[in-house]
Amino acid sequence: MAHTIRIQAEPFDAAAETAALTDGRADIGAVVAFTGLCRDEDGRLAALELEHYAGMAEAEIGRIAAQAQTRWNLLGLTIIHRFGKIVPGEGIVLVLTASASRQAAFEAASFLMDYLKTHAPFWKREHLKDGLVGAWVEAKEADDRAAERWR
Amino acid sequence: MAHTIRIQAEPFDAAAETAALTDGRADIGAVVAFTGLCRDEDGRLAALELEHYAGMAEAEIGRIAAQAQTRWNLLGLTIIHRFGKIVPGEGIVLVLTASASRQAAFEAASFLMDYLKTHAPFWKREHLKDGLVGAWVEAKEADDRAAERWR
Amino acid sequence: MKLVYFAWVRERIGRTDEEVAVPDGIGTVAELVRWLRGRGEEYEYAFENEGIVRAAIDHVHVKPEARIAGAREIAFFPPMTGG
Amino acid sequence: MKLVYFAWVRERIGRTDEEVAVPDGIGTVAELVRWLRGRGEEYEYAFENEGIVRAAIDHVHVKPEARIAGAREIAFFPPMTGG
Repeated sequence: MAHTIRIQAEPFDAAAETAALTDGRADIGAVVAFTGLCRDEDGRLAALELEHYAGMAEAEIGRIAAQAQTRWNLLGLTIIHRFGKIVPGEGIVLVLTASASRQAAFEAASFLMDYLKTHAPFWKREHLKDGLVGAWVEAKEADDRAAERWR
Repeated sequence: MAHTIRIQAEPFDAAAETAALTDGRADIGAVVAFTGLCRDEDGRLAALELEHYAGMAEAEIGRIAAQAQTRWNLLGLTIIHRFGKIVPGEGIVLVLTASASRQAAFEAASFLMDYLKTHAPFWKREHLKDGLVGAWVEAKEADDRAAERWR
Repeated sequence: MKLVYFAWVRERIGRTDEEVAVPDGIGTVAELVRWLRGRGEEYEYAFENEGIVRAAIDHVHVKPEARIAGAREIAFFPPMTGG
Repeated sequence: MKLVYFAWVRERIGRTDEEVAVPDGIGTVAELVRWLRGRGEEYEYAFENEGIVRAAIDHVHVKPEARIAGAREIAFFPPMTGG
């Protein structure tokens, strides 16, 4: 099965990506689209800046995608991860999974997000409304635990 | 939190529904969109015909949505279920969940689908390519088990 | 009391709905089903496998032991296959 | 051997990347980190909390005990916060 992986600065269009995955097919029974969005943290945040390790980001997400394809019977898979400055309300990451059955699509999308959070080489820094560059976002132990449950 | 529930014969537009849920907001961190599609069953199927119990369908889906809102911290919830004839490749059901966190959005969407499958008063009948009206689709024990796990 | 039928329950009985005058002494959904089965072979056929056909009273799923007193509409249908 | 740094590891060390000639006897990532810490206070600061900074060899996550022989590019960075 072909998969689409893109690391880009530009916004993504979830509807167009879903159409690219499903149009002209009649074997797909379930599509899960997960969009991770930039929140304004109660109005405190002007933007998130995402630094990434070019080259490794593509390679690591490719490995995570390959794992998902081994574990679940997927008919389509798209992962788009943005880098650079992203303002509140914009999408940061898009994961699309297509399968004959809903369980596979749900589980694969959830697995992919848990692994992207903890394994994909991206780092978020906060830019605050008052013009200050805030702290690097700290990794959450809860995200590590979420990834652990797939072992 | 307001939720949108619609029972309709017409196709739905997942992108427009997602925009309605998220546009102008900066508190949403995660959106899960589940689309259930009509498969052609290896070319055998011309269409699915969905019969429903008007009145109860809206009421029951409203109760399922209320349960999800009690269990998870949702910032938005949309459920659209179609009835009538649906051809392979078309969407049958759309579930959108929005939350601050991805876990809540994933779990609520998965819960909603398990409950829609087993509790929403819809019945599928197959229309075959050879012009025959096929059998009513049988309920799957696996769907009952999937719903059981949320108890 | 109005009875409504869906999917193959509707097809077997041969109608979508009907008004029935339920005799005294029929207190639960299970008793109503037993009474319906005595009304003709189409009902006997629809309810032939005990425990398969589901019921709802006034748009709420109920179990066979649910009381029917005060019900406006009772529905019978196969296990749901939506979603 | 090329070393690359990201996020606050990059900020603390004050550069994005550098070429280093690693002395003989440095066999693992952990040994490389120990050697780097001896190169100046910016390195000492970047690696001050043992076990926090992650490493990758040629784009693959590795543990501190991983061998560095044959590596073209070794990266150091904080725990990832993507997704």
